[in-house]
Amino acid sequence: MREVELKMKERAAELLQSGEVARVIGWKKGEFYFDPTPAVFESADELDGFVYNGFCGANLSKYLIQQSKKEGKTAIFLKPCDSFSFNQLVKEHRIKREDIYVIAIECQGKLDVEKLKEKGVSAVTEVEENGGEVVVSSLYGTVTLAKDEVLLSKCETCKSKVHQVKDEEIVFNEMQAGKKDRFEMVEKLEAMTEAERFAFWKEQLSKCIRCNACRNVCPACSCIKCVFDNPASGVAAKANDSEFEEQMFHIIRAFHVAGRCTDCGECSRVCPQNIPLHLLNRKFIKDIDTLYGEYQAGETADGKTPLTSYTESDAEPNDVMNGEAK
Amino acid sequence: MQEVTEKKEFTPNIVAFCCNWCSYAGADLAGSSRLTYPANVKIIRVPCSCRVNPMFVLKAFQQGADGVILCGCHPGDCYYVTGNYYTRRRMSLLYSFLNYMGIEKERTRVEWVSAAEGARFSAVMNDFVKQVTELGENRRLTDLRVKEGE
Amino acid sequence: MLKIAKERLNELYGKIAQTQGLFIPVKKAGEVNYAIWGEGKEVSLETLKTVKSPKNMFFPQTENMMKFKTEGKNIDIIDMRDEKRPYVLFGVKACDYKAIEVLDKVFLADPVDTFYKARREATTIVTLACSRPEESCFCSVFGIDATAPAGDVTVWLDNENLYWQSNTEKGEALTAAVKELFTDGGEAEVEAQKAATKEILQKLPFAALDLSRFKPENLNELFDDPAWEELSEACLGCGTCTFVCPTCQCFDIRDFKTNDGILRYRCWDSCMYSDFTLMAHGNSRTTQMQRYRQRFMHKLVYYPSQNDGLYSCVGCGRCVNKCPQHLNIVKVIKTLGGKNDD
Amino acid sequence: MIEETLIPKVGVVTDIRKDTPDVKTFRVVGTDGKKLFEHMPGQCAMVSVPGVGECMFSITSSPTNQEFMEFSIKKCGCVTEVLHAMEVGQQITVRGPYGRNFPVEEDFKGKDLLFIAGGIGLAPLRSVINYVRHYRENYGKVVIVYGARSADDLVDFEEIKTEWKNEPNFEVYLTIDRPQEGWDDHVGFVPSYVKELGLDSNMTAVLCGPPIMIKFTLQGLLELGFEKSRVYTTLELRMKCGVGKCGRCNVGDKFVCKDGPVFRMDQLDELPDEY
Repeated sequence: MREVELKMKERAAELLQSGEVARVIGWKKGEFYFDPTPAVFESADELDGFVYNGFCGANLSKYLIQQSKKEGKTAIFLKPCDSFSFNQLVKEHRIKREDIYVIAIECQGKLDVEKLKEKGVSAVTEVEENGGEVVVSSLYGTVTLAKDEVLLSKCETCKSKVHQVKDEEIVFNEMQAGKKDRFEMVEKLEAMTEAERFAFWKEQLSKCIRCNACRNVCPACSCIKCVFDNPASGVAAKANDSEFEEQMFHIIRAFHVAGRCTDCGECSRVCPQNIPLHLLNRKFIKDIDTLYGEYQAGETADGKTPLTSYTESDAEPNDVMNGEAK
Repeated sequence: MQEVTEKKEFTPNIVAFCCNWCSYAGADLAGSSRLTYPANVKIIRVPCSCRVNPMFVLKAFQQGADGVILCGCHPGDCYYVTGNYYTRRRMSLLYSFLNYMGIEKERTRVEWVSAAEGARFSAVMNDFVKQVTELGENRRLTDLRVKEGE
Repeated sequence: MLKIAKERLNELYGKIAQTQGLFIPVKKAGEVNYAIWGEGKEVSLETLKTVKSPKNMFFPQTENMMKFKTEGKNIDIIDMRDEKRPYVLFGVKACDYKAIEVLDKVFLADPVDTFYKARREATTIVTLACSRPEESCFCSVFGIDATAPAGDVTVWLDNENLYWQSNTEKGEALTAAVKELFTDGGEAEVEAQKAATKEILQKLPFAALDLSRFKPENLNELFDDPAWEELSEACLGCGTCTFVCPTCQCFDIRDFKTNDGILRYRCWDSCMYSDFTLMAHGNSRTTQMQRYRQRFMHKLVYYPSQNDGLYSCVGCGRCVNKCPQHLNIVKVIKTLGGKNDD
Repeated sequence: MIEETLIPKVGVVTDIRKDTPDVKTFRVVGTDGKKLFEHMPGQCAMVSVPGVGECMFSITSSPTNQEFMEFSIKKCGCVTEVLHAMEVGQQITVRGPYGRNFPVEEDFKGKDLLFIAGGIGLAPLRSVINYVRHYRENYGKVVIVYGARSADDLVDFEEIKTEWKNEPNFEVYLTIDRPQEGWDDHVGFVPSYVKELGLDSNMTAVLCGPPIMIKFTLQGLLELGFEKSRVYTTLELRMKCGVGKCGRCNVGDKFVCKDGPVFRMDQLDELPDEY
């Protein structure tokens, strides 16, 4: 990863110095090794804190909505999964392709600091990735862990390591998609009884604190005014721990991004209560795939989405419910 | 929350979203033909079945509906040509999703009822009411605050 | 000092729960939050930081205040509070305890918030000393001693025992009710643990944060500091930091129509939200930078200026752990706190 | 004294007066027919329509009125819209009084007073003006400069014409933004009118109106030689609790609901520019 970071920094400096771009969106060093923050660099001098490591899990594409409206071109570093979101934003006219310079970067899967903590590793000072292993240095010593065990859950089921869009590429090593099937857990839930599923979601959603992190980080949630913030909508309630409002918020949010969600997994990554929110979106993805043909949001920046198109022979809702539709 | 096992004398609240051009006219025809359907079916007329935002369905449940049925023109017969094709996809996904959240699948339904199908309207409603009555009160997708003091 | 073997803690919980509600960190669906204790609940005192802070007990995320029944042109107001049964809040860390003191200054200041007060008075707080502080902890910066928190009762926990010391009248009453489960002793163990923890506390990376510039007299200078732009750039405007924060106290009051009158409730709100200051004719904070600045200025300057220099941050580090994009108060303190213009 | 901070009292709207096309004045008493609570000029109250919302309004009537309270309310949001659609006899809820009042018993005493208002900005000043009229002997000369978009937008025009104008040692100057048929008084914006009038800078001034009017009028006053420490205004921000707890109406370390709404210009100068 080190060589990737160096090259990224070098290119960022070149682009800024030559004036080709007015700003570069990347990551800068946080307080620790494991908390880099998305950042906008406007000059080469600011690049001192530039960082790219195994903890740069954040999807930067949503920042483009604000940043690319500013004067001049914006360069952005996109991991393969982020490039899907980028296309989706272009498709929805939230950003303009020509305003942005896309640098596709290598990603070997990102790490989850909470999983490290569960393994008893705290006060991490550095992490070196070595094939299937990660060597974690901390104030309390060095440990070697299997990388698969400490990946962000969104990376475990990484759908593709192919950049969907790029102006240039910084990739040194071959990248591999996730080993786990991303619909495994959805299928498991589908196999449960209604009552079991209800209990599962009730327990998970009861943790929700309605902080809106999932919504605000989601590149598909790009409404200028969310219906849940609009007093005139009649649902802008904030009775944060009312059971119904939790259901309502998550159902409506999942539905609103259905067919547009690229499965970037940011919602689950940011949830302070670790609710597996991606399982909501994946149900829609799975249903769309089964009922209306395989569809991956963000694969292209044009074309219709499953919910804005139809065929005359689409399945009947009642058949879908009875499991008779294919 | 306790699951209700007792079902005696339970009359469900049913919300039926009916498109103005077919299903609402179908309900009208049922009425003028003296075909009955239960009084606890509350019809909400919408310009097209496609007008029904998932939020409406949730709102209905929040306010105490035990079942929600959506009726529109038969696919291909939409007054606005294609509206109900979109409805079909939307509601397939929404209802499937609600079921994934553990909401009983018998609580939701989509039926196509034309303006000429007064008898069918009445039969559909009777059947749906029966189905929801057997299922019992909606406890999984409802706002307890609304029902407070009842 | 009293002690009880760790494996007998369930007996202690059961005993307390016989007469009072017991709120304690409980693991549910993988996350630890304060919840009412019951047989079979997975208590996790070892968890350093519950996701939600215990402020939830006195200032619930959602609280029904009153109901309005309307008939024709008339309105009837129904007070919805019931007699508060006594509660024990168990396992509060030093930082969270301090945070309750911070909240007290807001809610118990004249005019008193009677909703908060009733809960506060009905609750006995049992604090738990920390023995394994994390890298994100910085309570010592605010003068908090994590090894000896205040509270009605203070307890320490090691691998074998829980040690118990009551500090107040309320604490004595609780002690009397559970005393039969305890034996005397534990002073030496507690002292040893305190010493060991203090050593770790000194080594923590944020132990030396400099707050010297956060003074009321620098209010305008800090407010106008250009650094806010950059600090807030990555802020998503979600409310995670405010909802996990033990001292954030902003709330909203809203009405909800039920089949049985109109319910007026209050719920947590966040200064990070765009509609927080929205009025019919405008909004005083239109950019995320302004909202971000408000949050930290409130904690580090406005609140202290109104409360004799007491900061409204207790260094629990929840925002350090939970911010989706890793923005936090530490960055603000590092950027603005020690910079001296003279 | 407020026993219950957040639980309001029920009030009955006994009279609704339409002042301008978008301002109505509501007269409110308790269910027992008496005044709900005592207040001082400049203080506010939280008025609510259950199910719609609760808003802070300044109490327009003078504390010397022993029978009722009045609120002059401009239609501009959801609560005010419902209030405007209301009929006499309707109950609403009221809690208060909140905030600091104008220093009518301290700094204003014995002084010549200048009141400058624009549009609905007269509402909070009306309370002071009528208080001053009631205790006339305690105060010196009173000058009122009041402007609105048009003659129809002048709030309380009747009272101004029939009572204020006839009060001894009272000078009332009215102005409207654009010429209008039947209007033979001054035409022009308040700030420039204030400068034209060449007012005595030893007066204590009270300003209330839209932010832009306050800004330019203040400039004008300073040019005339007024001191900021003798110019008062009253602020308005989003409020939910009214008692300095809900955390949204602060300007710097001051809460408008608790430390305001009345501020002196020199006090405002010390606060960050966020209102």
